[in-house]
Amino acid sequence: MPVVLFILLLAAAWEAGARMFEIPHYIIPKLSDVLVSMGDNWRLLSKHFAITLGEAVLGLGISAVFGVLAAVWIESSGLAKKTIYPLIVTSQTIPIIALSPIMVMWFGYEIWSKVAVVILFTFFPIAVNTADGFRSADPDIGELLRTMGAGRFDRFRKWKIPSALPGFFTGLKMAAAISVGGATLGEWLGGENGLGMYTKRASNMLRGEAVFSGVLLLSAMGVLLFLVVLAVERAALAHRRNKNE
Amino acid sequence: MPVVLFILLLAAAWEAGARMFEIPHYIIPKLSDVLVSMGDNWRLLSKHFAITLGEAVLGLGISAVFGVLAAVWIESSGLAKKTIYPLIVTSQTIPIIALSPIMVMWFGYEIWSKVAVVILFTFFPIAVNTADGFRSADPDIGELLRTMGAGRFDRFRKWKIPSALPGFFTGLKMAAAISVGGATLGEWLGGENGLGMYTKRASNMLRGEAVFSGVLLLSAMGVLLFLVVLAVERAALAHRRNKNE
Amino acid sequence: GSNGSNKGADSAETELTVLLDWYPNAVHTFLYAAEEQGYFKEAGLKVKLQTPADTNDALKLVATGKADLALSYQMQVAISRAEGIPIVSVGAIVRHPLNQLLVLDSQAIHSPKDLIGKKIGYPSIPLDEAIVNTMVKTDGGDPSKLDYVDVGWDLIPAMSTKKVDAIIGGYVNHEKLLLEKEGEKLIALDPSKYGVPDYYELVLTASEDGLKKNGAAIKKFMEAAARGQAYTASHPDEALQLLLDQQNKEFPLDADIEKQSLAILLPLMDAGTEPFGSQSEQSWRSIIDWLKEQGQLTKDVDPAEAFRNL
Amino acid sequence: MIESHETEPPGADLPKTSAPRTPEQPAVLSVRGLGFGFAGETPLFEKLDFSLKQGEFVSVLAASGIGKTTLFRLLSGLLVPQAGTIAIGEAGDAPAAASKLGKIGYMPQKDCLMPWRTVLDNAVLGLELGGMPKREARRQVLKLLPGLGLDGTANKYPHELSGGMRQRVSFLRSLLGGGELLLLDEPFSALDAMTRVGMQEWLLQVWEQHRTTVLFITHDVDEALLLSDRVLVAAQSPITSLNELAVDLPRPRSYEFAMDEAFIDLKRRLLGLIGRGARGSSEEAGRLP
Amino acid sequence: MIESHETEPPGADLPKTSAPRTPEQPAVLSVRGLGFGFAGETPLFEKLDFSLKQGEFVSVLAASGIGKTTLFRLLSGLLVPQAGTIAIGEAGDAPAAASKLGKIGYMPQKDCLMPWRTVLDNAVLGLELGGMPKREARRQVLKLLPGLGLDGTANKYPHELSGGMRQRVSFLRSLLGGGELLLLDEPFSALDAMTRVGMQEWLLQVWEQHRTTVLFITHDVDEALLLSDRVLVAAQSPITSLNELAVDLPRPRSYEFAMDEAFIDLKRRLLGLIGRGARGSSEEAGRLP
Ligand SMILES: Nc1ncnc2c1ncn2[C@@H]1O[C@H](COP(=O)(O)OP(=O)(O)OP(=O)(O)O)[C@@H](O)[C@H]1O
Ligand SMILES: Nc1ncnc2c1ncn2[C@@H]1O[C@H](COP(=O)(O)OP(=O)(O)OP(=O)(O)O)[C@@H](O)[C@H]1O
Ligand SMILES: [Mg+2]
Ligand SMILES: [Mg+2]
Repeated sequence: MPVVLFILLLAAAWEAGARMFEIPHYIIPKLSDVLVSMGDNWRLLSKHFAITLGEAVLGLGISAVFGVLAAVWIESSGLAKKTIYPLIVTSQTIPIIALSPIMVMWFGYEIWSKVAVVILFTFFPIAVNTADGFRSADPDIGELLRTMGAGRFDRFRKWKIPSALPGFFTGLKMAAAISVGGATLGEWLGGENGLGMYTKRASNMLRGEAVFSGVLLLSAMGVLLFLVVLAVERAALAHRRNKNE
Repeated sequence: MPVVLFILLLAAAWEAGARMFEIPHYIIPKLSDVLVSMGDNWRLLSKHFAITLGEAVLGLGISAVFGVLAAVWIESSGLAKKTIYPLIVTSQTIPIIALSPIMVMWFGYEIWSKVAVVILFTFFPIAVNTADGFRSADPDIGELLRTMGAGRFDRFRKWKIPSALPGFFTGLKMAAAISVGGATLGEWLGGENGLGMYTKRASNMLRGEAVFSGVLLLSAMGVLLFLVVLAVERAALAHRRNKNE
Repeated sequence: GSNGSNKGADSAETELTVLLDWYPNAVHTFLYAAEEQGYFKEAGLKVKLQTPADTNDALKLVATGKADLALSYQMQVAISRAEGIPIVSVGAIVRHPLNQLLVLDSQAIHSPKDLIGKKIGYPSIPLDEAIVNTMVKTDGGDPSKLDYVDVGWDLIPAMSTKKVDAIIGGYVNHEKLLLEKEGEKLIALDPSKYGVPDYYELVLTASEDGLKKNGAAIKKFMEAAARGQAYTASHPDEALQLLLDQQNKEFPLDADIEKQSLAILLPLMDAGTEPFGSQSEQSWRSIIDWLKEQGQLTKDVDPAEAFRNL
Repeated sequence: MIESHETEPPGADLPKTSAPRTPEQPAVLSVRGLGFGFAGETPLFEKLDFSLKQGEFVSVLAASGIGKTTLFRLLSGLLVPQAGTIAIGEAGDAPAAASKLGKIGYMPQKDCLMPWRTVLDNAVLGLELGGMPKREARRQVLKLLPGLGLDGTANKYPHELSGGMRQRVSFLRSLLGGGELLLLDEPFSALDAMTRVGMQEWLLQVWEQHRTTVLFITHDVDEALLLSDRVLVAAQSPITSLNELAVDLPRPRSYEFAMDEAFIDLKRRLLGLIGRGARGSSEEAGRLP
Repeated sequence: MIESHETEPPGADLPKTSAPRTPEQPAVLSVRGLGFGFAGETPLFEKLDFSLKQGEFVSVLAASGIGKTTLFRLLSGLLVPQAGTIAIGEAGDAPAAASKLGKIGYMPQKDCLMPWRTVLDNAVLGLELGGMPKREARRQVLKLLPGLGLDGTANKYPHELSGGMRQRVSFLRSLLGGGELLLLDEPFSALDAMTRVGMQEWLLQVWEQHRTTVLFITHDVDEALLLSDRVLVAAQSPITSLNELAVDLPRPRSYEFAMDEAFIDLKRRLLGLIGRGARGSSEEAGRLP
């Protein structure tokens, strides 16, 4: 409830601010105009919404799988830790847009170039947080498992994985929030569809209302994905003592 | 050492790959050409490097301070948790590029618009990881402190903060890696200086070697910042049992 | 790869991927007209239009054979060739500068030399600086006293929020129209009137290899495009409607603006007695010379090799 | 408010006993009608009454899992009673739950050492919270470590200690925390007999010097008898009352007395009080697969 | 390889004793010339020799902090000896350190329960690792819980248990882990006397049924005497040898015997062996600030 109230408050502040300060509508439109524009273009927007959501979810899913695999690899091999980890870090430091021709060359203008950008955005937080989760595992439990004859695989399954779960979810939550930004950027690198494209074109047309309906929907999508992950986390960690209150 | 070896290996692979597959130099130039171009423009590059580094470090510093403050606020107040946290999450889901006019309107073309983008990029991982670090604090120690008459402040200082330190560093490491990307994007929103600007102009002039020298330096800067944070983390958590081996 | 023939049901059709310079707008009407009127099909072509992130990407993709044709700029083609990117212009689409210096009418700026001491916004393209420098110099001002601000992507907000006094990089058929629609009065200063050679704003490019392999198809493409342009010139409203209909499925264009835009464009695209798209060596020589003079070319470029009249 | 279930210990007037206890001693802790149970569980306490007098040393003996630790958490204010009142301090009726915190030295059953602090810094915690400068606090604690068999461990981290050493650090920390009431939850369970005796003597010294009131959970009948003025026994669950045994042995006591007639008699009575409180019993022992 | 420090227990031929032990019994564990110390510390073990025979129940008594837990971690293969050999199993000379893991049931001193698993799922761990289907393993363990006084706790999480209950879950888990050698590190230290007796009887049943060899750390002299065939005592640090007391009492034993002459005599001898091993001593007790 307080969240809803808070959102309403923000909305009111926006509307009032836009009216009071007379900001050009193509920079910050009035919220009411945005909502009207959203209503007018409802069908188009929902089509683009679905496309961007698809890119984000696909990229997020792939990142989750490979992020965890990378974390596992880092955790289990000293060499991987010394090679993969720096590589992952470096991948984050590269300005993607500078390499857009390469992205397009490799992944084309279809959905895969967008998914690739989403992966580049979301892989990192998942891998790093999961790897740190593995490291935070209680060594005493690991020792106990060794005395019971548990091999590497069993120790991973029964000790490292449950221990890394909270870290994994922290990473996945962050990834969910930024995945939409990745998809948007991917669409900007080239494409015909999606809310990112919609906002880009609207922005080139100085249609502030259209830009902001796109931005609002993108934002809502990010929050939505975040909440989905949050719900899964709640369920998965329901019985952890200091997670979820 | 293995890291250095690994980097040399990657460099060799780049050079060899570019030669063998006859990749056009305007898509991926040969590493040797990039290094030559870097040497030729050394003074210019180092000037731009310093500027971008300044933006990244300033943004990172501000993010660290406010990210931690936000995490503290989230941790200590139920209302903040219900309002600030969603706000932070939402801030990540907004496609910055779509709102670049606003950024420029508010922060101008000076350093502050770049710092603002860096903050937008780096605030989130710091705040979320620190907040999750707070939550992972052992409740039994908290109880013990309460029985000793420790107030909220003392409990924070002596229990929550040490417990959140590993999470904070996880977040800061991630933030360090992506801060450079933020500064680059910020420079693309407008400005005269910095490596991001350098690469963008080089890209507009179709100078592949110059683009890649910019990208390499940006990447190196990100890795450098990451390593600095890593060193601080190592020092701060030296005696933690399952951190750092 | 997209060149080569389509092995599908209609094996006679040659598939061509064409990268636009920007998202579809009035300047592309001739392409949509050719498509919708069936001219491409009649020429045995299957044309796929794509919007890339920017034209630099487009040039590189054409050069590597990932696409067959790209709309680009004459100056960009010259620079590409200097950088060793094997790109050839196969047709001049817009024959005169659209990129003009835009100034708010209220600023009391009537000619380029009035810009001394003012802030000029430009979009991270060093060429734009060269254009303004030449204009000011020709007008009798000292270019070294100009104050440039790189405004990145956002030209219009930069001016409307008074961060800059003038912008270069905006098009008279787009940025100017949009700003005027917002009620601003604007003056546009044409570079070709102030010392910059009159150049082709938009050209269609192919790669050297592509031209060798696919020359025939590209020639057919140009012919079909010429028919599209002819149709557009004679039926501007109907032709524009074809574009709008196509685009409204993806993104609603502003019909008003596009209509005005097309009205501005049509005379600038008209090759007169020459066939649509034809280019003169003179134009290429003068722009290359100017670029060299401005220090924008790292290597000499042979004007004769930069273009091909099919 | 003041109650006296206790008979005057005959040893009270012995010269070595520095804290004479009379029936007029005020109640430092009084529990009235206490009721508590964890959500969804059968209650652990129902209408429980008991009180401690100033300076008393009282042990609690009861089966594992019956609620001793929970009682301590209630007394220290970490849990809030569902019924009844817990009053601490002379003014037996005033304080609310929160105000209990900090008046009490609590040694929890788990050692709860901070893994990021050395032995010294863990032990120093209470003094630090009390506002003593860190350097001074460290200096004082450093002098105490040898007495606890912890010499040379000052700069070790908890995971480098043995179980019994961790327990002693935790014990020291709780003593230094101050407070008029000391709640010790099985403080010596991980110690061997010799070390345990050392700790017991140490504890008695502190108790006599500072006249702290001590409530002491133990499973060791001898230990309870050796240390306490009274032993409280909880025999059934939920706990509705505590059976009480006054230990009227002279002080100072030592394990030499353990063979004495009086001691053995008390021990027999105590064992009688305990009854068969344990939940587990050998008869029910299942078969291992 | 086979050694016999042990004299034949006279009760070995009593009908109830299901595991008769003879001097010919093979050594299931033999330690030769063991040397170990933590980096930068004085060594804990030097040239230590001892061995356990198949089916023996041996207790270890020693001061806190002397190295008992470390010895267990060495025996279980978690730590690697700096000198000497540790051989487990009949073929006393073959196996390397790694192969010890899994042949041993180890109950660590800390409970080490997995906080994300219920009591049932914690207890089931060993069976699960052994490859038993989860459902079947749960069913079997569920039947054992009441015998340990843990009925009704199957679906609780460790932080909802009392200290003694956690210890019992850990105990059950280690028993179910299997292995020919059971290492128990103070398994009953958090239990009251009654529950403890129940657990001891339970343990003895298991031991007699399965003829497991048990090495048992305790600080309780009575417990050691009641359970063991032999008691090993480490009196000095570093540990260079273990003093040994053969407990030649008939089985089954019970605390009723604790007042018997033979028992009291053994106890006196055992206390004599222990000597003054504790590091702490009351004389050194400092003053509290
Ligand atoms: N990981 C470690 N690093 C350094 N020193 C250690 C480590 N573990 C134990 N020690 C030291 O080794 C010694 C023996 O410890 P150990 O745990 O074996 O004692 P213990 O006999 O089991 O004692 P207790 O009865 O108190 O459990 C102690 O002095 C302890 O400080
Ligand atoms: N946080 C909790 N949530 C639910 N039940 C709990 C919780 N803490 C304790 N219990 C239950 O309350 C009962 C009493 O626990 P408590 O820790 O007070 O026992 P205890 O008397 O201290 O036992 P021990 O001697 O074994 O330490 C137990 O049955 C336990 O399962
Ligand atoms: Mg307890
Ligand atoms: Mg131990």
